[in-house]
This record gives sequence, structure tokens and C-alpha cells, in this order.
Amino acid sequence: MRSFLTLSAIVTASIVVGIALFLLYFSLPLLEGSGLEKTIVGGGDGDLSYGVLPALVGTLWISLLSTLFALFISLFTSMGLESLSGKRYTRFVESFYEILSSIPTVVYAFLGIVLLLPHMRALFGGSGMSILSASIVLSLVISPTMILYFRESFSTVPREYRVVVYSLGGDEGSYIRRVLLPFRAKSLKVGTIMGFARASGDTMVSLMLAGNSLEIPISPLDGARTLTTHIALLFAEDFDSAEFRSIFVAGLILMSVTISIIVSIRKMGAKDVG
Amino acid sequence: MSGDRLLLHISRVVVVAITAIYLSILFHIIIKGIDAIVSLGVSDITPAIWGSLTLVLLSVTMAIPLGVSSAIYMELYGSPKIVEIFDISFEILASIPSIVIGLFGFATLIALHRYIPSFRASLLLASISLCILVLPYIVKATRLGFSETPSDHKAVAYSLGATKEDVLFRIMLPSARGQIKKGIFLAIARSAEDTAVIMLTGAVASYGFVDGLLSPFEALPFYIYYTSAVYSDPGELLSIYEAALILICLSAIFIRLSSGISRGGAK
Amino acid sequence: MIKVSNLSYGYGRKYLVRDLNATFRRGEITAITGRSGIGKSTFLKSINRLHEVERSDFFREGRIEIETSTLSGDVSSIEPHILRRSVGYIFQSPIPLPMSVEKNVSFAMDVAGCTREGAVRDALQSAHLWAEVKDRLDEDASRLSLGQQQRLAIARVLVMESEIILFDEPTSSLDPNSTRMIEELMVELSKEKTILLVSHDMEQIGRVADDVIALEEVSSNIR
Amino acid sequence: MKKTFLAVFTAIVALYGSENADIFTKYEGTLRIAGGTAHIPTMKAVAKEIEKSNPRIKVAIAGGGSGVGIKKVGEGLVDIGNAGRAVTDKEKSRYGLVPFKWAIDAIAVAVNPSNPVSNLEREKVIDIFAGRIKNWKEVGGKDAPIDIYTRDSASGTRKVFWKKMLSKGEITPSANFVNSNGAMKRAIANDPNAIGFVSAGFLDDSVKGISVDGIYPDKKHILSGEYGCKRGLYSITKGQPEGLKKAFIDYMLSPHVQHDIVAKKGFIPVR
Repeated sequence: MRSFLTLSAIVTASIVVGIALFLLYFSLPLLEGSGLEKTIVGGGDGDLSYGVLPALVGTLWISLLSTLFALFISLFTSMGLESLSGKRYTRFVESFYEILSSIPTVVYAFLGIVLLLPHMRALFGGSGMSILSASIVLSLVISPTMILYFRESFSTVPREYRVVVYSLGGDEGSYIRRVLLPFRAKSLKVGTIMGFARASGDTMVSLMLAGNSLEIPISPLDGARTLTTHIALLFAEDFDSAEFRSIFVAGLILMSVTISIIVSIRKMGAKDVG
Repeated sequence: MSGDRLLLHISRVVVVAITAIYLSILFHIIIKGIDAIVSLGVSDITPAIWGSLTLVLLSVTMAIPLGVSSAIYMELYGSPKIVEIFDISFEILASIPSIVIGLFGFATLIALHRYIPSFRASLLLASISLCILVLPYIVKATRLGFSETPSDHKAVAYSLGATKEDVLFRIMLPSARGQIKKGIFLAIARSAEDTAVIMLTGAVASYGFVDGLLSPFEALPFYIYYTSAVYSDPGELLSIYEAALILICLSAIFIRLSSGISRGGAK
Repeated sequence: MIKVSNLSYGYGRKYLVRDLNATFRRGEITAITGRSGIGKSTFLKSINRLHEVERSDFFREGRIEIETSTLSGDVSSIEPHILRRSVGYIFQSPIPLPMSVEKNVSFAMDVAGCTREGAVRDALQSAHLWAEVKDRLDEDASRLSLGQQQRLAIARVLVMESEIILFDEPTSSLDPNSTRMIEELMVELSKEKTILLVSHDMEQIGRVADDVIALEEVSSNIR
Repeated sequence: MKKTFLAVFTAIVALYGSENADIFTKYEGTLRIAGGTAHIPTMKAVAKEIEKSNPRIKVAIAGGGSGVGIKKVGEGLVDIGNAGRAVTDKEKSRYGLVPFKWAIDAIAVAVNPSNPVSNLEREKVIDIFAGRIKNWKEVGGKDAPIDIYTRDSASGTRKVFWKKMLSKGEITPSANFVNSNGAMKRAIANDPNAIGFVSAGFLDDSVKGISVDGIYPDKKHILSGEYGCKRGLYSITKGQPEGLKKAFIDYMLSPHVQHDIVAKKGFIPVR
């Protein structure tokens, strides 16, 4: 019994290490010597050259932009819900956001193709596939979870605070702005970082909506590929090629991002990441 | 004061606007999806439905014993240092992008295939990879359940001559049942919706019904991804809505179940 | 029998009690008194080593030796779960385990791996509870009344047939009627067993105890 | 020439005594196919016939691109790899690959049907894909920016197009990437300002093929050699095929499949 427990614990806990080692093993040949530069900026001898730099920039663009949108949406939404709290429908609204958070990413991405892209095309011309399109859809993907997280952290604020604010002549707006938000600033930060983590790790939305182009994007209307879509597009490549190996470098970067996010959240003292 | 009021008004407007956007998205899918079910029937996507169900069943069945016993190990034998290391590694595992886990599965495939030629991208490989994806949810839920066990109950059990193992299996495990169930439902919802993992480990666009662990398979999320890139007629487009509606229902039911238990079950 | 010699204990770097010497004999009820917070419960828990699962900063000096028909020696030399099977413990509040009445009573046998025919019935009868619960054995134990729950807790201990039972303010949460029943039970049990009773209630001590030990304030309490 | 064709027909017909999928009755199991995406519609139709005549056979078809097909069949990850380009000698010798060509296909420059442009000089095509011509009005269309669609490096379609149409000229990295012929067709059908390249078999009323230097990629111009951007569609096995694999390859080359499926899907049969 004990040996079975020990075995399964070791197996499960070492998966992370296993993943890291695999990624390192496959990407090491590329990181040595002059390979490093080629891996990052590209410049192979083939007709297409693959650096991970465009993908890295693309990931930054899309995850930052979508986190920004999502922060706007979820901050105002959870404040709005807070000001309506106590009313009968807030419970209903919350289970509504819970259901939204369960909608598969690939479904959001598909809806982006049929509902958003035609409008983007009409507005900005071009294919409609861009950092902006992906970010808009991605922000809708991550907002419900952020809203639920913010709501939960708001719900543990002592009720007396509101009474005191009202007794001093304040109203709901002043309570939210002057007490609630400063009091829960840390949760807001943690929730936003978690949103960013989800955005940077998402594959399907960028794959289906960002255009996957190889150029380093300069404007949000440019197409882009992310580290995740770089993997999705090239995993079936020739196993010995530099392009194929570069996806492991992409994986390695993604994993480092994950680890640093976890470390920073841990440092902030909030243990709950989900 | 007026700044405070303005903030309040803006946030109420945002609530209404965002809720309206989400509602219209949801209605769009529901209406088109029902239209699809009525006009197409489900025969085209039946293999994908069965594929998804099998996949979820397999991966969660693998994840439950592994996850629960890891949590038990941490509770029973783990020194504080070990527990902390395990905690961090599960936290990282829970946040790794799913495509990286898919890549891990794919790399394992390449490495293993040299030695075991019959091991190829398949239902088995995809289930194992998805199991890795959902394992942290099970571990986390089980540990939460353990930590919520009333300490009185543990003290009584000890006073009656129970060993650490007795207390765990007779008191803590039964009391963690609610949380474990919640974790399982969450794992089901997660493994049903994930596309990135199965895309690298064995999902194909057309295969037919699942017929073996070592065979490729169809699955709903991959069907949605693949078909939305290549559909060539309105019927095919409509079938995507059908798959999406079914997938949403599946995820929503299990997410609801998982949070329902946590609300009702926490004594 | 329990023999305590030069016993000192406390938490962290602070003594609660120093140099306690006492002997508790079979057939007697010894009451332990003292102001609250002085470590009466801790004293009981140090006998069956229950403090070890609750706090890790507990320390003890001196000896606590027990002698029963099955065990003898210093408590620190005995496996904790074996020790606890010989030393019954009744908590302040009944704390029914989240299982049926029957399972509660048989719990100690189940974990010890020795189930005896009729043991549950015998224990419930000795605890004067059988008549009230014989038709409710499958019900969840938390549905019994508080007084019944405390007698259940006693039955739960009796099933171990331990010769020592420690009562930690067993009636503090009960009504007078239930209190009276528990007191009668204690007296009855004391014929066969060594019983220690932590209590604040001087009247109760007068009613049941054969001997009293008052724990005293320690003068220099830093280790 | 015609006589040789006829001789082959009769030989095959005589060999199997049948033109349909009955030959599969003695086999069972799974046939895994991956690679070239131009092959997929034909393969799917063939698979449907086989599975209908013998439910014990299952055919799994995946895309990925020609490079993937060659690599996967070489590594033994699939039974048959598809490629929309010739297998190089290096690839052949490394894995012992045996390619079977079962159709000839042109790669067409494709635009949205609403686009008035229907002919481009080859130089203009090269300039458009390189990103030097950015607006449709520069080549006689409406005033709208050109949206370029391309494929990833595993694509045989891209490789052939790049060599034979673009003379190895650059494709701008700002182009959108799609990962199959099917996805290329869908993308162009959705985007009125799109230009891309697609297997001629995929042209229909949702995507418009255009003439290059006045030559349209139809059967006549492909066979005569006037339209130069063409390639074979191959199915590849590791070593000489046997059993179910052989039956499948033979079936692909049978007159029934060649005429009733390959030709109907818009490709030029080889037999």
C-alpha cells in the first residue's frame, strides 16, 4: 500500500520535471553555439526561416492586450455586480458567468471566425485576422473566470465597512472606490496575473484568429503567431529540422513564463491558483 | 463625490453591455445548434461525440487513482519540505499551457515509437496526456478535502486507538468525498473541452467510431477546430454549431455540478 | 494504575506544570482541578499522548507509567495507537464521528482489526444507551440528543475494554438530567477501572470523586 | 500511347475481375494515412467506399502537409504517407520509401469570386506574393489592399508553387498562414481581397482560379505543359506495399477510382 502511494506520488510530482527535461533535451542542440541566434531571429538556409522571436513578440502582444481588455471588462463588471448585490438576480448572474467560464475555448474561437472576423474585415480591411481580433475574443474567454475571482474576493470584505461609509455620508460608489478596491488591491493583481497566465497559454483562439504570420508584429492590426500556435503549426514537421526543434524552445519559454508567474503569485502570498 | 457616482454608472453600463454580448453569443449558438440538430440529425458527429466521451472517461479514470493517492501520500508520509515541493510542482503543472502538455505527449511518442513500433498517436496517448492535464485538479481537490476535515473527528479517532492510516482512510477520505467529486467534475469538464492536447496526440478529422486504445479517434473540440477551417458548404458550417452546442452542454453540466457540490457539501 | 513521577510539561518554552507526583489506582475516581488554562486537559492528553497529534511544540519531562493487564511501562515507550486502545478518553463535547451509531461504537474495534460478536450491544448496554438506540443503530450518530451522544462516546470507549478512562469535563455541555446519568455511569465504571476526571464543578467532584488533585501555578515558568 | 493505357486497364480489370471495392473483403484492420492535404477529399471518398464494402476496415485520414506525410510514413507512424511533391532521393534512400503517383494536379493562383481580376502576368504574381504590390488596383482590380495567404514549410503545395510559380522568390512574412488546402479555400472564400494558392482540384464557385500569362490551369493546359505549375499527387509506403496497403494503392490506381473519383474531384488521372 505504502509503496503504491509513494510510487504514484513520485510519478505525478515528477511529471513537471519530466516535461522540463524533455523540452530541454530536444531544444539543447539549437541553443548551443551559433544555433541560438538562428533559433531566436531565424535566418535558416531554407525558403522559410523560423525564429521564435516573432512568436514571442506575438505572445506578448496578444496576452497583454487581451488581459488589458479583460481587466477592463471584469473590473467594471464585478464592481457593477457588487453595487447590485443583495438583489435577487445576482446569484443568477453569477451562475451565468460560471457557465460562460465553462464554454470551451475552441467554441469562442469558432464564434470569433463567424461573428467577429466579418466585422473586423469591414472596419479595418484585410483578412480580419489580427492581434486585435484574437485579443478581443481571448478577453471574452478569460473575463468570466476573472469576474468570478474578483467577486469571490469582494464577498469576504466585512459588511461593516459599507455601513461606516454610508454613515459618513458616502454612497455605493464611494464605498467601492474608496474602500473595496484599495482593500482588495492584492486580489485584483493576482486575478489579473492569472488572467494573463491563461491568455499567454491559450492556443486555439490565436491559431484560428491571429493569422499566424511570421513577421514581427508592430501594430495590433497585424497578423501574428504566438508561441503556442507556433507549436501547433509545426509539431508535425520533419523531426530533424531546425523548425521542428524550435517548437521545443517555444515550449521551454512558455514553461518559464508559467513558473515565473507562479513564483510571483506565491511571493504575493496568495496560494490559490486555479 | 461625482467621480464616485460616475464610476458606479460606468460599471453598471459595462455589466449590462457585457452581459448582453455574452447572452447574444449564447443564444446564437443555442439557436443555430438546435437548428442543426433538427435539420441534420446528429449522425455526422456521433463518432466525435463517442470519441470525446471515451477520451474523458479514460483520462479521468486514470487521473483519479493517481491524483488521490498522491494526495494521500503527501498527507501521510510527506515531510513539510516534500509537501511543499509537491505543492509547487502541482501548481506549475496546473498552469502549464495545454499545448506544452500535448507537446510532451508527442515527444514521448517520438521517443517511444523507436522501441515500440506499434505505439502511435492514439486514444491511449491522448488519454494519458489529458490525464496529466487534469491530475492537478484531482490532487488539489483531495488535499482541500483533507484540510477541511474537522480536527475534532481526527482527535476522537486517535483517542480510540486509530493509527495515522486509520484516520486517513476512515475519517479524512470519507469527509473529503465531496471535494474529490468536485475535482472530478472539474477534470471532466476540462478534459472534454481541451483541443490543444488531443490535436498533438491522436485526434483526426475522420475515422469513425472509436474502436481501440491504439487507434486514432475523433473528438468534438477537434471537429470544431478542423471543420471551421475547411468547411465547404452551409451544412458543414451548421454541423459545427451542433458540435459546439453539445460540447457546451457537456462542460456546463459538469461545471455546475462541481460548484453545486462545493456549496451544498461544505458543512 | 497510573503512576506519575516528577512530571513537568508545557508548550514551546513555557512550563504549565512542574514536578507533579501522583498515583491513580484502579477502583478510584480521581478528580483533577485547577484554574482554567493551567493544563488540566493537557495532563490527560499527555497520558494517552493525544497532544502529539494536536500540537508539535509539546514537551514533557519526568515519567508517566501505566500498568494494566495488557500493558505496562512509560507511555513514551508504547506505540501511541496501542496505548490509546488501553486508555479511553472522553471529550468535553461528544463529537460523534460522521457515521452511523453502530459504526461509531465499533470504530475502535474496526481500526484494531478485532471485531467481537455482540460487543456493540454490550458496550451500549453498559453505557445505558441500548434501550434508546437499539432501533436506531443505522442512523447517523449526529441525530441523537446531546446527552445520548455523550453516552455514545462512552460506549465508543467501553468497546475497547480499556482499564483506564480519562474524562475531560464530560458534562460541561449537558443538562442536569444527562449530567446525572453520566455521573452514575462513572461511579459504576470506577469499580473495575482507573478513572481520571477533569472538572471545574466542585459539587460534582464531591458527588463522585474519591480523591482530588489540584494543579498549581508554576513559579518560574520559563524553561 | 492510348493502346498502352488500354492494355493496363484490361490487365487491372483482369487481375481483380472487378472495378469496385470488393477486393478488400479479405482484409481487416486500420489503415493510417497522413500528409498532403490536396489528397484529402479523394482519400475520404475512397475510404468511404472501402469502409462501406467492408466495415472491418477503418481508414484514418489526417493532414499535416507533404513533409509530414513523408516523415511520418518513414518513421512508421502511419501506413501511407501522402505528398503533393516528388520524394527526394535523400528521403527515398533514408527510409526506403516507395512512392506511387496517382494523379496530376496543378497549383492555381486563387482569389475570391467577387474579385474582378481573372488574369495576372507571372511577374505580377511574384511581386504580389513578395509584398511589393500591395493593392489590387495596381493589377487592374478595385482599390483594396491585397491579403496574402500562404502555407507552412511542411506544405508540398507551397514548395511546388514557390519553385515553379514564384521561381523561388520570397513570400512576405506578413502573409497569413493556413495549414491545409481546405483551409486555404475557406480563407479565400471568406475574404474578398484574398490571394493564395490552392490545388486545382479545390477550385469551385467559392474560390476562383485565375490565369497566369493568359493560361488557365485546366486539364488541357496542364497536359500540354503550357501551365507549368503542376505536380504529381503521391501516396508513399515504406518498402514495397503488401496486404491492405497494397490493396489500397492498387485500388487508387484502378480504373474505377481513377475515373469515378480522381477525375471527378478535379485532378488528372494517371491511367
